[in-house]
Amino acid sequence: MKTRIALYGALREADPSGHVELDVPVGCDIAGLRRLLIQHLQQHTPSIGAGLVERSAFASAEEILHDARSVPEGVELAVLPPVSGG
Amino acid sequence: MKTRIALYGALREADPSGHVELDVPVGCDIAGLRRLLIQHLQQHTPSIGAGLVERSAFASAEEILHDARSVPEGVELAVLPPVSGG
Amino acid sequence: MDGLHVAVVDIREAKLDIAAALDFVSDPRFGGIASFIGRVREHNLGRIVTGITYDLFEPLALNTFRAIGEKAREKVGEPLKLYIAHAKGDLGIGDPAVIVAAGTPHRDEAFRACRLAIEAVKHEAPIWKQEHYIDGDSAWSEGCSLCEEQREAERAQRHGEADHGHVR
Amino acid sequence: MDGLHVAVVDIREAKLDIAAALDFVSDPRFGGIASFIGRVREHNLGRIVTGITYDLFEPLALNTFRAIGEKAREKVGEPLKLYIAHAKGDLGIGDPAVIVAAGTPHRDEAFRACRLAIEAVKHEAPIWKQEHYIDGDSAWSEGCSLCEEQREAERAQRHGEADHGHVR
Repeated sequence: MKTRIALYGALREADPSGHVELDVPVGCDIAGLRRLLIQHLQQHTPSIGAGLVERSAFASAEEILHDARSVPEGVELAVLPPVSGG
Repeated sequence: MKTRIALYGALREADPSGHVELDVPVGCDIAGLRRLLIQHLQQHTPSIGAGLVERSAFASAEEILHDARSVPEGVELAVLPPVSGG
Repeated sequence: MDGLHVAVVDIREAKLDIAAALDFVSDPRFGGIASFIGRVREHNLGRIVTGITYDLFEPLALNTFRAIGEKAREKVGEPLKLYIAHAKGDLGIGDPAVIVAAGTPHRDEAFRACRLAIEAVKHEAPIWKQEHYIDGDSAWSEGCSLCEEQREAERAQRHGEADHGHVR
Repeated sequence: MDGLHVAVVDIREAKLDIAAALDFVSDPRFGGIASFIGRVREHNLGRIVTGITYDLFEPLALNTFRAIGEKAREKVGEPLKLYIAHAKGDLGIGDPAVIVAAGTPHRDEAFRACRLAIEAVKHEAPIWKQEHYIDGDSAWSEGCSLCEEQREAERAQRHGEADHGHVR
């Protein structure tokens, strides 16, 4: 399935559109999604290191999704680099 | 010497004028002044207990005067009951 | 001390002004501004309060506020701007009685300076509060002695109570 | 939660409003109001800053602010009013980036709620800061990971540093 991931903070530089779209196998968990995003960026935006994605969280509009969670179907997700508000 | 003492807080009730004037022997210290004030109030305003004066501090406009200090000459002092600002 | 503003404000002339306090402690170097406003509330110790009269020994209160500023600078370091103002006279419910604001580069120093200053205003400045109750009665609040011999004992007791409070 | 106001404010539409925050947390029951304003400052880590762009994932930021409100109520108890607002977009030096205000009957609870809330906003909310420097360069700030596996390690390290800081 296609999963759309909105980009924030330093990860916005991965795509000027503000999001990427990944092909995600059914049943894939967030840890798998993280690996897919790292591969995608290695191909398309090698300037963004894997370390940044490893320190980033995935989230829906409601909550952070931890590594063991399944990627929800038909929901736009967001990838959140380390935060620095205030 | 005559020493004028301004009254604050609950001690204002000791005299509607807002101050008392005591006859203080030369060389008297603040501890002595405290005893004189307690005597004065026992005569003039017995409703104010000695305990309140014992918990009160004496001060000039610049600083608190502790018990061992001499009563300064020609300076109006203030007697400060326990404070409750803010 | 530069960067320190202290005031006693007669309620008949003006109200305490939080916007002025925040302006005073602002600075391009500062990322953190912590402030505290103490207001007259409608209950105390189970009684309905209709107002509070604040009595101050003004020259010593201002001297005390300045000394608090010096102590805050010693504890949190430079740069720091600090504003301390206390109202005087007859206040109604909701009226601000005291304002403290502190500006510093980072937030931890601002919080520490603000807290230290309000605690010292409450425990060390010559200020007295007379509460007026709905039944027409009035009472001067019990407070902290400024008499050195009494203070140590009272301070020890106060800290003891605070500790118990935290453990609950 | 009643008594909680959370907002993300686009700088193109409005500035953060401290007066509105203080109004919101005021209440006849409350004697203490503690507030914090975080402002853009002109230096960071030795570089001259000309402005900051704040990026937020808004729906989750608002959810996080609400969760912070619940946590504050759990920690300091009732009654409490809490206001949390963060700016979004391109801010200049001195512009307020975040405002937190807490109102409670007594001052200790107000300070604790305010401090707890600003720490949580800084460490837990999906907000990113891009600093712009006088030489034309820009950089996204290093921050706190929201990824659970990373967080524990980073939090332990942060606390270690804070402890050292206090000992100095």
